[in-house]
Amino acid sequence: MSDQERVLTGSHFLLGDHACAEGAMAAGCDLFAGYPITPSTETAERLALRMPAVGAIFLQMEDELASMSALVGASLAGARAMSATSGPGFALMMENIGMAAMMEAPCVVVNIQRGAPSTGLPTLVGQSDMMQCKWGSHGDYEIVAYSPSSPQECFDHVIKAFNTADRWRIPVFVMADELIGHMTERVVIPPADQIPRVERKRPRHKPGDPSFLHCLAEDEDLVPPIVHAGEGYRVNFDSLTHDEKGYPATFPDPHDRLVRRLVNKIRLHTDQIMEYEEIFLDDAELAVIAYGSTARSARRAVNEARKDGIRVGLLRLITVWPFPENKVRELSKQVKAFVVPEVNLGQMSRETERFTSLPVIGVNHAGGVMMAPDPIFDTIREVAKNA
Amino acid sequence: MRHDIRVAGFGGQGMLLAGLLIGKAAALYDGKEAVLTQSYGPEARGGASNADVIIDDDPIDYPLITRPDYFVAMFQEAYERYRPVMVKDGILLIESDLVKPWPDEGPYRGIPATRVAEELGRRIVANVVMVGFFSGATGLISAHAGEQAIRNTLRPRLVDLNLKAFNAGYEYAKKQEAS
Amino acid sequence: MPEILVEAHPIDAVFRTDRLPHIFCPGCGIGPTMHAYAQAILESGIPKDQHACVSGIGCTARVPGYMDVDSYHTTHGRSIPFALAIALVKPEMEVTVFSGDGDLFGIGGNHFIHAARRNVDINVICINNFNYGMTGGQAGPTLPLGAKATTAPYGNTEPPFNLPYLAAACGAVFVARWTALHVRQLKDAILRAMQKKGFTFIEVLSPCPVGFGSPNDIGDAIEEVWLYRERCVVNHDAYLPDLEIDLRRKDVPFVMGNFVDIDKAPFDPLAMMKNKGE
Amino acid sequence: MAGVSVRQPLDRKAVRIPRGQLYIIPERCKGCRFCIDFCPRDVLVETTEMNAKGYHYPVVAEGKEDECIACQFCSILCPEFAIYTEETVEEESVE
Repeated sequence: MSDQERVLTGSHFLLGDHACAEGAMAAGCDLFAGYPITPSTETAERLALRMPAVGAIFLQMEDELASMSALVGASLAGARAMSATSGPGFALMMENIGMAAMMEAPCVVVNIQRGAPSTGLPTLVGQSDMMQCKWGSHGDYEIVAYSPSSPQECFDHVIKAFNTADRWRIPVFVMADELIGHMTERVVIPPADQIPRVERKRPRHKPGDPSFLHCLAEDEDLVPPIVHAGEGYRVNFDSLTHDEKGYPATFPDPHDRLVRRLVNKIRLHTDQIMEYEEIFLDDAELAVIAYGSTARSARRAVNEARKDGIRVGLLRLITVWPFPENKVRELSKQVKAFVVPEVNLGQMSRETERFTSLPVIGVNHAGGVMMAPDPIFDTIREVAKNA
Repeated sequence: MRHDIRVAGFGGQGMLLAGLLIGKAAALYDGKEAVLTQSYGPEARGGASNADVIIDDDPIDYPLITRPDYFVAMFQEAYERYRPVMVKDGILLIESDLVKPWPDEGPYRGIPATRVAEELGRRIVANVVMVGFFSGATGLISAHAGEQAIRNTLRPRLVDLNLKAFNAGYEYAKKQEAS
Repeated sequence: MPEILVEAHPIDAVFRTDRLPHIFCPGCGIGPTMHAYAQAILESGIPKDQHACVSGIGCTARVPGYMDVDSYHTTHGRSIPFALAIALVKPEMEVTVFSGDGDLFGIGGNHFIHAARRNVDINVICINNFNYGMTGGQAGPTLPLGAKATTAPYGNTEPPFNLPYLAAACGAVFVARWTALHVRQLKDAILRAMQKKGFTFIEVLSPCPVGFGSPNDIGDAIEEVWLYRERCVVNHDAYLPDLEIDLRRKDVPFVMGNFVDIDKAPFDPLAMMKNKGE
Repeated sequence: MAGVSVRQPLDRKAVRIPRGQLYIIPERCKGCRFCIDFCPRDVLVETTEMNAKGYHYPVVAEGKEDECIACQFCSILCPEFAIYTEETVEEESVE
């Protein structure tokens, strides 16, 4: 294996954390800024080795506050920028995740979730940052989060994350978990020219054009073109509420206009962003919704239940955010109940409840061990019996 | 068909590498599916360390092992800890100098992997000797795949030694069968 | 010749004039420092397009919004890692952090010490007005012992930071302190900082009539500036631990100067790769 | 803003005395008095006029019309960028 190449085309037997790193490499990540934290450290270690060899910048920052700030700075200077962390570090990043949303700075954060709250279970699995991911920073804003169920998806989702971030000018998260981060499986890396790449929308105006308003979204997608440092536009990026020119405008009307656009550019385009996998849902009377490592156990439980003649299907989330609310509404007309297993005490199950009046039965564990198939299977059988 | 393999030793014995070579051989060179997970204590050396590998012809959903079908024990404590959870009629492989099976133990196979490694000049390759032994004794990974995994995992200057270690373990298994 | 009344200023060329007048209080020291920075930009010979100005939050942090360069008004305390990233991604750019004492040394202190340690190629201009001005005059990490603030109504009991000493200890290659009255020396120091590779730091003692002058019975900005004028001495070779500012001890001067000017390789994350080839 | 430049013969004993023309932007002034207090030649005083915000901006004091030497200290010190000087050159012969 040559470490000198950006894209290690071929089949590999890769750790999930390393697959995240290779996804970043393949996506053309220019700058990584992070702070070592279990169980995400192997991503940083791999990039520390890989990035300098191709002339990209690897930074071990003093903390996650700095890491996230550096991501926004790098992004607005034109770089594809990423960090990797786990719950405690993710919490520290929240402040500047808000800044990334406000300045519309595309960037990617991988969160290898561990047991929480607080220092919690550093080396053991958790899925309890799902709501922090969506609502962690202050204010209304929208993000996109992917949830890989395998090292292959760690690789694939990081690439998707960069493209989604650049397409919509938002921070995008890859919400893996310790189990996926620390498991090793085959990862197939395609040839470099087959790695999908979405370029950022760039201004049509030349530098110095006084009619250019760099925070004005002229297109239907509500995404303004991005200008990078040093290109001669000499514009202001502000964490304060700002007007279309980028100037501070701390008044109710411009605030509503800006925040509504930041939210709507995602909410109105969820169909283009959202991804999920449907397994045995066609004739299902019962739907399991699962993501990350838990989706693997859910798949086994569903297979076992099918063998027992239970008509159960699996909606496996690829994007946890945006949540497939329309799919849940649609399934609500078909199934009798939802079963939502997750390694937390009920996060996405509550989100499911928002879009259905049917029973939503959580299968929960606070963390430290992967959700086993048995409790999911038992719940499926129980619910099927009563339904 | 799914095969759950647990390779257990103490930290520093290279159990993770052993698991990685088995999984990589299966996933990349034998055309099968394989998953490797690991667990270890907080100490870097000396604590219990095991690598769990699943090899299957079909994609693997649940990646954890609760009851191994194949159990490789590299020292006594690992044997005593995990032997009880091995499935009935599971296949047991031991480091025969370091593990003394219980009197009621059924059939098993052993190799003095550390001593074999020492004879090759480096006790550190005992893990790879065991991988070779595993390949020879179980046939779950082919010798060719094991060798490929070694070539594509280890640093070039270590490849020859490790290939020797693998082959020593593999041949030991084959001779054992013949005798 | 009598004065001529006009509507524009030559230095406007470096400002976003559509945003003037700025929001700073009458007599605030940020204005003169901004002017010195603008003048240094003009004299640097580096085109405006290649300057970036980054700030955190606070009064001083509003400066980038008025500068006609690429500007970034970031979150409280986090300007330095933001600037660091721009400087690394666009090494041809002259990146200056322009922020206040509370932002840079209270909430952002950790980033300052690490950027200085790394010798990142950025300039940090700190307006030190001894308090959190924008939020209404609370005690900051540079408030002199005994001085009053809204959160130190009986007088500050905490020893303040000696910023030049701190910056030098962390490894800055250029360290200076001037006041908002020493505008020429200040401009020269900023220009010097722009010419240097590596982490440079300039502290600017600045009047804050509302947050600091008033509670400490100094009076208006003009009186505070007179205080600097009377107490300041210039000593480029000063012993850095002696640079503490104590308002109560009239026998202890406020020492100004360009205290550190050394050369060290600036931070380059790819340095080891480049050395490999040699 | 360039001043008038006059070529001087080499053989002539003359020194150039810079003279300054003051420019003031009344609406920017916030009345801090920095320019007045710190003008090295004490050229400026507050006007009795008020700008829109009620501040008395600086003007050249009576009798000081020839005192400004265009040192530009007021210009760089003014927190509001409300004042500047330009150099005009006059010649004075010196014995």
